[in-house]
Order: sequence, then structure tokens, then C-alpha cells
Amino acid sequence: MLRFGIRNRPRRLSKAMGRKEDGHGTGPPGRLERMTIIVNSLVRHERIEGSHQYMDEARGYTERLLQIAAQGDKNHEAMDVANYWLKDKDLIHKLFKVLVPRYENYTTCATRMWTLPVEYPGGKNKTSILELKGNPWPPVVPNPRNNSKSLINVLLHNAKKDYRSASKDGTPV
Amino acid sequence: MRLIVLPPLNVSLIFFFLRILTNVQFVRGRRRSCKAPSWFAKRRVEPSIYRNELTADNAEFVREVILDKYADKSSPLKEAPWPRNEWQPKRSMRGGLLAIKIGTVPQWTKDGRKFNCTMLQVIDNHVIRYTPPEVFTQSAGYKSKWKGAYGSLVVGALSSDPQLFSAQYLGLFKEAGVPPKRKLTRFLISPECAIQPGTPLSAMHFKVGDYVDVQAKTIGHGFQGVVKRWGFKGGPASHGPTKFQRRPGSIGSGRKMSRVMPGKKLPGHMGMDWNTLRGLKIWRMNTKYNVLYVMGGNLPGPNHCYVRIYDSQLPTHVQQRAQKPPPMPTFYPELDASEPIPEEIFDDELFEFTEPSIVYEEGKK
Amino acid sequence: MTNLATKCRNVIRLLHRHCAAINESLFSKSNGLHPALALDVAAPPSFKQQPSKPFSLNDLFADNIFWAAVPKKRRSYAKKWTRRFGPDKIRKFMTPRINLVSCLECGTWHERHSICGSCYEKVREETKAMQSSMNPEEFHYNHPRSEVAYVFHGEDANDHPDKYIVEVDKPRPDWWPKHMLTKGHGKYS
Amino acid sequence: MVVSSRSLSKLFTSTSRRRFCSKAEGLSNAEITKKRNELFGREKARQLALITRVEKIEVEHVGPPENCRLLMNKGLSTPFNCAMHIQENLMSRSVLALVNGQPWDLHRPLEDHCELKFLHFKDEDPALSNKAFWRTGSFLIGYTLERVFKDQHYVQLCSFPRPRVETGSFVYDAHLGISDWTPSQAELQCMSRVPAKLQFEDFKLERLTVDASLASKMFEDNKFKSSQIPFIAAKSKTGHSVTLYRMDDHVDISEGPLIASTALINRFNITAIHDIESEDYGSLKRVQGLSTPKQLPIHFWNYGILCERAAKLNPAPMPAQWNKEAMATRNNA
Amino acid sequence: MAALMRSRLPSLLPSLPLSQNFSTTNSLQHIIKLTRLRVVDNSMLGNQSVVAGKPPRCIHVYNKTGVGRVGDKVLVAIMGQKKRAFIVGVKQRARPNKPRFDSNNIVLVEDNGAPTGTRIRVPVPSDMRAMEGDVTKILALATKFA
Amino acid sequence: MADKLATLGFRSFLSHQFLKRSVAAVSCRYANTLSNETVEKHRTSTLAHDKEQKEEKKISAPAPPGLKHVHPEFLPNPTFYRRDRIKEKLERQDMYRRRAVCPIPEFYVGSIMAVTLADPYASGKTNRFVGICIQRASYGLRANFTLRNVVDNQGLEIRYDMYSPLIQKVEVLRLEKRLDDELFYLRDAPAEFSTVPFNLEAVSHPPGAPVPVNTTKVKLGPRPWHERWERRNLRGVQDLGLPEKFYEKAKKVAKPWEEYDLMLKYRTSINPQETDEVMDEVAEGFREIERKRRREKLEKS
Repeated sequence: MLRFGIRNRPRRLSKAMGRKEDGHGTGPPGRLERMTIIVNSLVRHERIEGSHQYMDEARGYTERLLQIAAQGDKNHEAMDVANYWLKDKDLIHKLFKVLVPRYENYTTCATRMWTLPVEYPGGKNKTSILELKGNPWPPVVPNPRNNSKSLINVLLHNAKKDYRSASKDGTPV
Repeated sequence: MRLIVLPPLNVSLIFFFLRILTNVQFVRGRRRSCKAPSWFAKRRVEPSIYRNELTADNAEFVREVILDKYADKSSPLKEAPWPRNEWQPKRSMRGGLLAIKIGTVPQWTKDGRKFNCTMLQVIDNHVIRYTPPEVFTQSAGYKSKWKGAYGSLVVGALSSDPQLFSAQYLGLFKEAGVPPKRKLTRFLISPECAIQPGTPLSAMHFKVGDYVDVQAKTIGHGFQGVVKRWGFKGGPASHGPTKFQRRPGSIGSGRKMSRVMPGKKLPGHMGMDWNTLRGLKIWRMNTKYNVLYVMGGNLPGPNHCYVRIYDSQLPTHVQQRAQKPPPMPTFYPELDASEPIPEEIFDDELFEFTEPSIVYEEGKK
Repeated sequence: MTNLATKCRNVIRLLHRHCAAINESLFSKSNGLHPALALDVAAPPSFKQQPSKPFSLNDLFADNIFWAAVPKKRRSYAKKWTRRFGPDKIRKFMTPRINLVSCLECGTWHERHSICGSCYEKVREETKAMQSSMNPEEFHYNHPRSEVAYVFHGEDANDHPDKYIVEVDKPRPDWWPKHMLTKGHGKYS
Repeated sequence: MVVSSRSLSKLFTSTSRRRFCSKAEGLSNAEITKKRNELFGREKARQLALITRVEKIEVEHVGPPENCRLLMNKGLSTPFNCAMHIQENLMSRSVLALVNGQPWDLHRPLEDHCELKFLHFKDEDPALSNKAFWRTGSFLIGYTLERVFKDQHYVQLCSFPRPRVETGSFVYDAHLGISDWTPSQAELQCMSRVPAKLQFEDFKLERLTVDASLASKMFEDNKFKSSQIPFIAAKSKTGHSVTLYRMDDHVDISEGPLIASTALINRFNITAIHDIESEDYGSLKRVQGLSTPKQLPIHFWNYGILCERAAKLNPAPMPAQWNKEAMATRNNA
Repeated sequence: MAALMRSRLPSLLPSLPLSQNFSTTNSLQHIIKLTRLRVVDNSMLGNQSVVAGKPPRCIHVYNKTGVGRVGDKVLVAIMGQKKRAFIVGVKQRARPNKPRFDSNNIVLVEDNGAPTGTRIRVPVPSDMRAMEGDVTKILALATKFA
Repeated sequence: MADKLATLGFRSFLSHQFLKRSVAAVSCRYANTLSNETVEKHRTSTLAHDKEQKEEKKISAPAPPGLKHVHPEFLPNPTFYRRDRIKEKLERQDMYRRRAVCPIPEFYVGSIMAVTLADPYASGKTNRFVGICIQRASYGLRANFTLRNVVDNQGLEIRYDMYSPLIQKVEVLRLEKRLDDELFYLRDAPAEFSTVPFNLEAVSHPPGAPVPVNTTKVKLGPRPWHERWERRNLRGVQDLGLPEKFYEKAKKVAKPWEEYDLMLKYRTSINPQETDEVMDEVAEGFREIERKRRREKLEKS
């Protein structure tokens, strides 16, 4: 079960990431080939940037790859899928020995996506960051702000205290 | 004691009379408007602007206040419940329900005939507002062809979180005291079928064996040519028809006409248009999940689309209804239900799966 | 048929008059330099590729210019600009961007749902620096088969048991959130 | 000692109440506001004229977008001017400034070399900004009361307690000069429209320290304030100065920092008017209000929840005549 | 008769592959003009067409749509003459509980509606028994009902 | 799931990214339509006056792992716009009721079966047909299976609705599997591969024993065929003996990559957790049927 919102239909991604001369196929097989390139680089670098469509599609494939790999490297199907999806064979060891134990008892999904800002003047397609959780890199948002002391949160917090105490001793709100 | 906060709010109550989903008004040819009329209350606000400001437990507290305010409110209004008038055959026109189409399923009759049933689930319907005919005739959206005979009953479905809606839209639900609804629709009703705002409606509004009309927006196919949109034959595929395979061909005759008649079938936007199927029989009903099994697998609209259901206006069914009056003006569980309501109610001609297989007697041909 | 013939004659006469002018302008006064000084690079690129064969009529007919639908009259600037930036197109340029927010750390503006670009720039550099501190042979071709721990200057390696240690010879940046350093750090990592 | 001072103040107030009412019969709030505004303007021009030679001071700016050093004019340039040199964003969103760690009005001239920091509502700990915003809320209730009522009602503002955001509302106690009147929802709604419109005008909140004599001259027709001024002056640093704030043409006494301009305000509601009984000043009206800044958008529904709470009587202490003991306790509180 | 029937389905290819008889597709899934049919009664004409390897072809369907279903009457060109016949089995995908045959079967009928043959050699759909009209005449010949 | 994410202050900054996509993107063709998640949210929302009560699932024991292959039609149709929890639950209730009255034994494609159907025109009002099952298709109450036989040298197929009330009895004469999921190539095969005698004796399959796999390899007749069988990589067919160009064209048309398209598989199948839930419920349903049948037997005796 994928624990993040996936689209109902796959994206066609017909715009070839690379041209036929560079050896990238076209059409559905070419699309899948491009996906393997992205999944491969994500497993190696654990944080990659690219156009939003490709990142989002590759995210689904990475999550499913991790779920299948969780069956262990003895399982023939898991090894076959990993062999297809990870062109660099040293990453297969990393997948089974590093990533699978890392996400063993995760309740959330194993990847996270951030949207990158639009460079001026805009018009280029949206880019985003796709990263595997638990990577050693510095966090994308170093110190997230805790807004519990902002004016409206303080007001609501005190309103809650009043509300709870009022409803506790039976006075109708 | 709820503070009306923004001055424009009560102004909106008076002028933006009600958010009305006008049912189909067929101007010549097929015409639809995807844009809501200007006098609709502005519905949505961008939730993320506000949600990011609140901390987790404050958001939790706000949800708690919403539930306390709206959860199982007995009677929101101080004045007594409205009187239940008698059903007048041929004159009374009742309100209807706003349901969701959840799928089609095959069923069989007792004599082995197979047919498709569409399942419509009625989720969380409330009456939002009743407007008597004299006031309704002055309001926006009134059509003179109704000759002032009908009042308007606004029914809402799917209560949701008020933080998603604008102040104007929330103002519409103040009178009924119900949580804001994701979807509103209006039914033309005769004055004696008026229902008090805030009354919950359920599938028991109809009875098994009744005939209903069902309205929904058809699946949109975008800009389509005449072959798909109107079923034209188009041109021959071979023998050298230069660029004439799917074209409409001639669109008008010469001298006397020398123009294109209005309503001429041409390529254009196809689908996403209100469509009505009339006289569908209700074969079966599940009262626990408020699901109606309606005859026919060809209801307009995709799965999970909104569907408006109201008593069938075909003359035969209007007469039939005269003999078997439906619950007037709707079904009140605490008053009308004599014994506990069974979970599944079947039509007597429908084959119940608990019965043994059908066996044809020797005698019958 | 006759007016077609006259039309062809006018076109041919027109072309003759012009091609003389075209040839003359290209060679003698190209962008104000004496032809000798007209460097190859200065010549318009489109001219450079065409082989210098003499102009002949059948080129004209070769790409059947007469059968293609071509504009009859020249479009005025007014019409062209109205189409491109006219009243119906103004919406595209003039709608104000209301979903912009200024970053609380560095004050640069970005869209509400995206992260702050300049803050992330620091993170990107730091990540690249950390990656380069690992020996590229291993990183790109023979990835270690265990978790990798990047130990910065002034940190000792043994609080990362059974991890592949990579020495980074510079202190950990100060903006690196503290709560991430302790054991079993938070789930924001 | 304590007993006697209270009896003294009761004597003082009972007599004064009768005397002031008669004298104030003829005057109306509008004229008094105009008079105070002129006096304030003249005093401000006078103080400006005192500065003949412009000296330079160094201002060390700390915080986003970058730390920098600015050369500004002593006594003339304000933190807002510094923001104008740094970033437009700072100008629009800053509420207060921190000058050497002390809260400082954004439009108050700098006196000496200092380290400058700008505060806004989304800081890590915006307590100072919240307090200033709440104090401005009370100040604006005073502004509203003096404008909203018909002329025959002579409103005399008394005082507002220290701003406490936890109570959920800011307060101004005043004598409205209307006998038995409990405002309906619609009336409160109309009263709220006056301050709510302020968000569209960019009125600066100017701060001015004036001599006690001028202050008492300004507030001579307000019996409460004129009785408080000597104590306020005594408490001040120089012993005889009173800090005033002007917004548009409304002038009022307040010592704490207020926010930079009214453009920062988003929603403003006068939520309730309660009758309160103060021993020194007799029966008054406690006017309560609620407001949220533009930088912190809040949905209309959640604002409604806060409004309902703000309508309850604010538990702030009743306004009391100052005397030595009260001032002592105030200082160390 | 059975000996003539080679072990597999009736061979639809004539002995000498003339161009107009050579067919590359299987017989169509439903019956329209020029569909090749198979005579399933023991009428002489039917047997001759099988021996000659010339399958009868439908040249007209007596219904509004021009697509023949079970129970429709068709005009068939068989052995150089025109004969009427009833369809008793179709390759088209059938409704549930209705049989679908591997070949389009017909039973030849005389002009007055009487069947030419005396027995139908293959099973016939049982819901044909509910049909009215002169189809009922040929049902008498049927031995097996699927 | 989106709400859960939206609670944390910092995470609410994140939630915006998920919120948009977690509500599955309903394309504009379906105006006026709700996504599956929104409908589920409203059904269980505490604001609704007819809030769906959460009945506790009384699952006494987990389902046997292979049940999914025995009763494939209980799994819902995986296409996203067909999915609806309530519709599937009500449909399954009907299926249990029907199976309580007319039990349908375990069978696979390739088993020899006999079906007795109520037929108003046949003598004795029933019509029994014996044949080999060549296809088992569709979901829920629409599930059907096709039996094929050759009678008097005439190939014959009948598609039965599994849950049609006209079916009196379904017997499995030979419980076995074949190497392929569908046996349509029998149409192009000689008749003896599809011929099943009507008076075949039923061979009862020992319960619990693995289902035998009939590994006969059918020798197809000459072309023209119904389909290009060389493109279907059938296992139960002998070498087709076609010229090389057929196989090259087949290779060109084949889609070997789809086997590794993980998301395509995810979207066209029901994910494991949900399959287990449904199968547990099915196992519970069958146990219920057993109990009811035993109770009836006790009453009768």
C-alpha cells in the first residue's frame, strides 16, 4: 500500500529525456528506461533534483521497489526486479543491505518530495527534490519554524483552556 | 451566541438569495454553462493559507469546537416543527435527494430476467432552506414558465469542515443550523410539501417500488467531432475520399434556406452536461447505508458523481402515486417508523439471493 | 488562366529587381565593414550555410509556393501586437501573483508551496561538499554496503558504530539543526 | 497611610466629577481632538527645530537579509529609515525595532550608536510584537470611542491596563457619557467598521515625549487623564515628562512601544462593552476588542471562536487612582 | 456421411485454390451478406455443397438490420441456386446461458416453409423453442437442444 | 491520511504538498465528481447525521493463503473509477447469500464441469451441459465462466453467470488445472481436445490435496486461426510450426517491459493488505455458510 497520494493514471512522459541517438528508447519502453535511470540515481545519491513530473513518477517506482525488496534478497522475484531497476549492480547490495533495514519499521512512506522555487522569469517546468528519508545529507529545510508562540496560536491556546474548563464544569459553551 | 463577524456577511444573506444549482434549462440545441451564475455565494477559500498558521493542537481544538457546535443537534430552531400537510394527488410535488452514484450491479427478477441496477448512496442530506412561492418568484434564478406554482427547497449533502469555505457561503447554513455542505441543489416543490430547514433526509424519503427521475452531469469528452458526438456515419474509408472520413458533410441547403439552422449538429464540446433519465423504478433499498438500487445501468455521469433524485414527473407515475401516497413531506424516522426498519427492503418481483434457485413448473409453457 | 500568367510575370519581374539589391547589399556594405574586413563570423549565420549557387526560378516552384495557403496581405504591427498582448491576453501578464511568501530566514520571496531557494542553495553546496569528500571511486561505482556516516572536523567517529565513516575535513556548518545530532534523531532527518 | 490616600482620592474624585461635568458640557470630542492634535504638532515641530547640527551615528543592523553597518543622523533618522536602506520587505512587515536589546518604536528617532534588530509577528518568539500589537489595540479603541458617538455624548477616556494577550482581548476603560445603553451586535459591528478601515490607511504611530505641563494642558478637559498625568510624569525618567502617541489626529498617553503603522492590522472587532465599577473613578464602561495582524491570516471561522471569547469580561484590574504605593508595586511588577 | 467429415471442422477450402474462393480469414462472427454458412440438416443439397467444398453463402437476411441472429430467415446461394434457410447457430458471442457455436449453422427450407431435410444433425439452442412463426416447423427435426 | 499529516505545525508546511495529490487527481472529464478518498471521509465524518457505524469485524481466523485463486471474483475490479467500498461490501453480501443456497465448488480453468440450468422449454424444466471450463472472468455478481464441448462434431460454448438464480447445480467432474489461464485456442484445436462425454463420472478430489495440473500440450489445427497464438506465449500448446517471420513480428509487437512496470501492476491489481482483508471476510463468510448448512441438517434430522 503506497502511503502517499498517487495519481490515478500514469504520466505518459512522452517528451524523451534523452534523444534516441543517446540510446534512450522512446514510447513506453523508453519511459520505463528513463524511470530506471532516475531510480538508480536516487538510490545512489539519496537526494536528487529534477522536473516535477519525472520525480513524482519515479517516486512511485522507488516506493514499490523498496516494498518488493523488503521480501529479502533470497526471493527470486525481488532480485529480478532489483536487477532490472538498478543498472549499477553495487546499488543492489545497498538496496538490500542498507535501505530495506532502514525502512523496516517505518509507518510513513520512505521518500519525501519538496517543490523548488520558480527561477525568474518562470515559464520553465516545475522542478522538485526527491529524497529518501534517513539520508545523511543536511535537511532541506534546516530549522523549521515553530509557530506555537505566534499571536493567533497563543489566543487559540488560551481559548482552548477556557473552552475545556468551561465545558468540564457543565456550563454550556 | 455566534457573532456575525464581517459586515458584508448579512448583506450576502439578503441578496445572494441561495446557492442554486439550476436544473437543466434547455435553450435551443444543447447549451450548458460550466460557470456558476454571478449571484452564487463565493464558495471556496485556499485552505493552505490558513492551515499552515495553526499549530497541531490548535487545529485539533478548532475541530473539537466544530463537532460540539454541529454534532447531533436536536432541533436547531426555537419555533415548533412545521405541520405535515396532506398529500394532494396530481398537485403535490415533493422535494428530492442529492445522492452519489457508487456503481452498477446485476439483479434478477423472480422469473429469471436479468437487468442492471445502479446503486445510489444518499450521504448526509439536510434541508437547508425553504422559500415559499411568493418570495421565490422574486428571487434570482426563478423561471417565469413555472408560473409561481412552486416554492424552492434547497437540499445540501456532505457536511464538511467550515475552514474550507468563505464567510458568504457559511452564512447560507446559519438558518438551518447544519454544518456547511459541500454540495447544494434545489428542488421545485409545491407549498404543502415544505420541509423545515435543518431536517435530515434519508433514503426512506422514497419507497421501494416508486418511480423516480434521476439527473446527473454526463462524462465530459471535450471537443469532439460529429461522428462521436452525434453518431454521424462520416465518409468512406477507402476509394480515395480526399480528407473526408469523419467530416459533417453539408450543413444546409441552397437558396431558400441559405443559412445554417439553429441546433444543427456540428462538432463541439461533448458531455459534462446535465442529463435526466425519467421513470426509473426503485427495486431495492439498504437502509443501513442509505443505498437505493435504481433500474438501469445507463445513468449519466461517472462513478461517485452527484445525482439528483426526485419523484418521477411522467404522467403514468404521477397517477400511480395518487393511489400510493409517499411519506409526506418526507420520512420522519421517529414518527413514521412503526416497527424497527429492516436493513434491506426488496421489491416483491425482485429475486432475493436468500431464496432457492428459480424452478419453472411443468404446466407453464 | 490568363491572369495567372500575368501574376507570374509580375512576380518574376519583382524578384529580378530585388535579387540584384539583395546580392549587392550582402557583399559590399555588410554591417558597415569594408568587405575585406567583413569577418566570416560577422556574416549572418543563415547566409553562411547556403551554398553560393546562382538564383534560379525553379527553386521558387520547387517548394510549390503557389499551392501552399499563404497570407495575402502583410499583418500590421498593431494587429500583431493586439493578438499577442491584446485585451484578451492581458490576463496572462497582469494577474498578480498572490501566492508569494518571503522566507523568514533570509527574506527572499518564493511561492507558498515551495521551499526558499537561497536557503536551499547552502544545503545543496554542503551536500555536494560532503559527497565529494567521499572517495569518488567508491561513491559512484562501489557504494559501501552499510549506512554512511559523515564525520566532520572535531567529531569522533566511534559514536557511529558499524557505519562506513567518511572524514569531512571542515567543521559542521552552524545552521545544521542541533536536535539532529543526538542519537535516534527526530523524524525530520 | 494607605487608608488616608484612598479617602483623599475619593473626596477628590467626588468633587471633581461634579465640577468637570458642568465645565465639559459645551465641549465635544471632535474639538478636543483637534486642539490636542495642534498642540502635539506644534510641540513636535518645536522639538525638531532644536536640532541645529546633524551628527552622524553608526547603526549596526543584525538579522535578515544581511548584517550591515549604516551611518545615520542622530535624533532624526528612525529605525524605519534604516529599513528603507536595507530591504523593502523589512519596511512593510516590521512591527518594532530592538535598539541595543530594548524595544523601540519604528518611527522613533535614534539617539546614539546602537545595534538594531527588526521584529515581526513570525519571529521565533514574537512576545514583544504581540504585546505592542495588543497595546495598539487598546489605543485604537480610544481612537474609535472618541469618533463614533454623536456629539452630545462627551466621551472621557480613562485608562487601559497593561496588555495581556492571554486574556484574549484588549481593553479601554472610559466614561462614555451615555446612561443606560447596552450595545447590540449590529451596533458593535458598526463601531468595529471604523478601526477596521484603518488597515487601508497607512497611519504612522508617532511617539513624542512632552513636558508634563503641556500634557496636562492637552488633557485638561479629561478629568481622569488630568488626574493621572502628575503621577505618570513623576514616574518617568526625567521626572516631569509624559510620552504621547499620535495616530491620524488622535493623541493619547501611553508609555510602552506601539506598532509601526495601522497597515499591519488585518481584522479588528470591538467585541463587547461591559459596565465596571472603579472605586476611584466611579462607574465606567470597559470596552473590549480583538484584532489580528495581516502577517498571520486566520480563517473567519476560527476568528469567530476568538471573538466569542473576547466578548467575555476581561479579568484585567479595575482602573485605580495612582498613589505612591501603587506606583511602587507597578514598577517592580 | 460421417466418413466425408474429416476429423477437424468442415474444410472450407475447395480442392483447387481459385482466387475468389481462397480465404485468409476465419468465417465471420455473425451473419451478413456473403457470410459462409454450414448446412446442418441431412438435405441432399447440403451434402452436395459439402462434397463440392463450395459452402453456401448468405445473400440476404430477412430482418431490418441485415445482421442474422439465431432464428432469422436468410436467402442462401447454394450449388448455384437460391434457397431460403433458418439460422440455428451463430459464432457470435452469445448472451449468458445461451450457446455459442463454432460455425454458423443453417437449416434449408422450401418456399412453403417446410424444411428440406428430415433431421438436424447438431444441437440447437433450446431458447429457439420459444420462437413463433414458421421456425417452429424445423424444430421438429431437432434431436438435441443445448 | 492527509488529515493526519496536516496536524503537525511544521508538517503542515509539508501537508500542502501531499494534500493536493493525496486527493487523487480526478480528471476534468468527471465534473461534479468526488474522489474515492473524499467519499470515504464523508461517510465516516462525525459531522454527518447518518455517520456509518464502525462494526467490528468478527474474523475468527485468517484466510488460507490460496483462497485468492480459488475465489478470484470476490476481489473487486481494480480500475480506480470502479472502486467503492460500500458497493463491494453489499455485492459480497449477496454473493454469500447466493452461495449459501446454491454452493459453487472450487474449480479452475481446465476443470471438467457440469451445470444444470433451469430452462422453461426443456423437458423436465432443466438443461444439463457438460464441458471443459475455458475461461473464468469478471468480478462480483457479474462473475461468469465458459464451458466448451463438442457434441455431434459441433463445437459448442456456453457462458454461465455464476450467481444467476437460474443455475440449479454446478458439479466439478474433474478438478484440474491447465498450463494456461484461458483455453480459447481449443477452438482452433482438433475436436478430440474439447470433447467431453456427457455421462462422465465425477472423480471426487481428496480435500486438501494439491490440484493436479494437466500438462497436455494441444496440437493446433492448420491456420487460419481465431487469434495469432504465437503472440500469446501459450504453454499448453505444442510447437506451432510457423515460418520465422511470424515470430519476428511477434517479438516486435511484444511488450516485455510491462513485466517490470511496478506502478502498472500496482494500479491494475488490488494491493496485498486489501486482498488479505477481503479474503479474511470471504473465509468468514464461507464458515458462516458451513455453520448454517450444519444447522439445517440438524433441524432436518
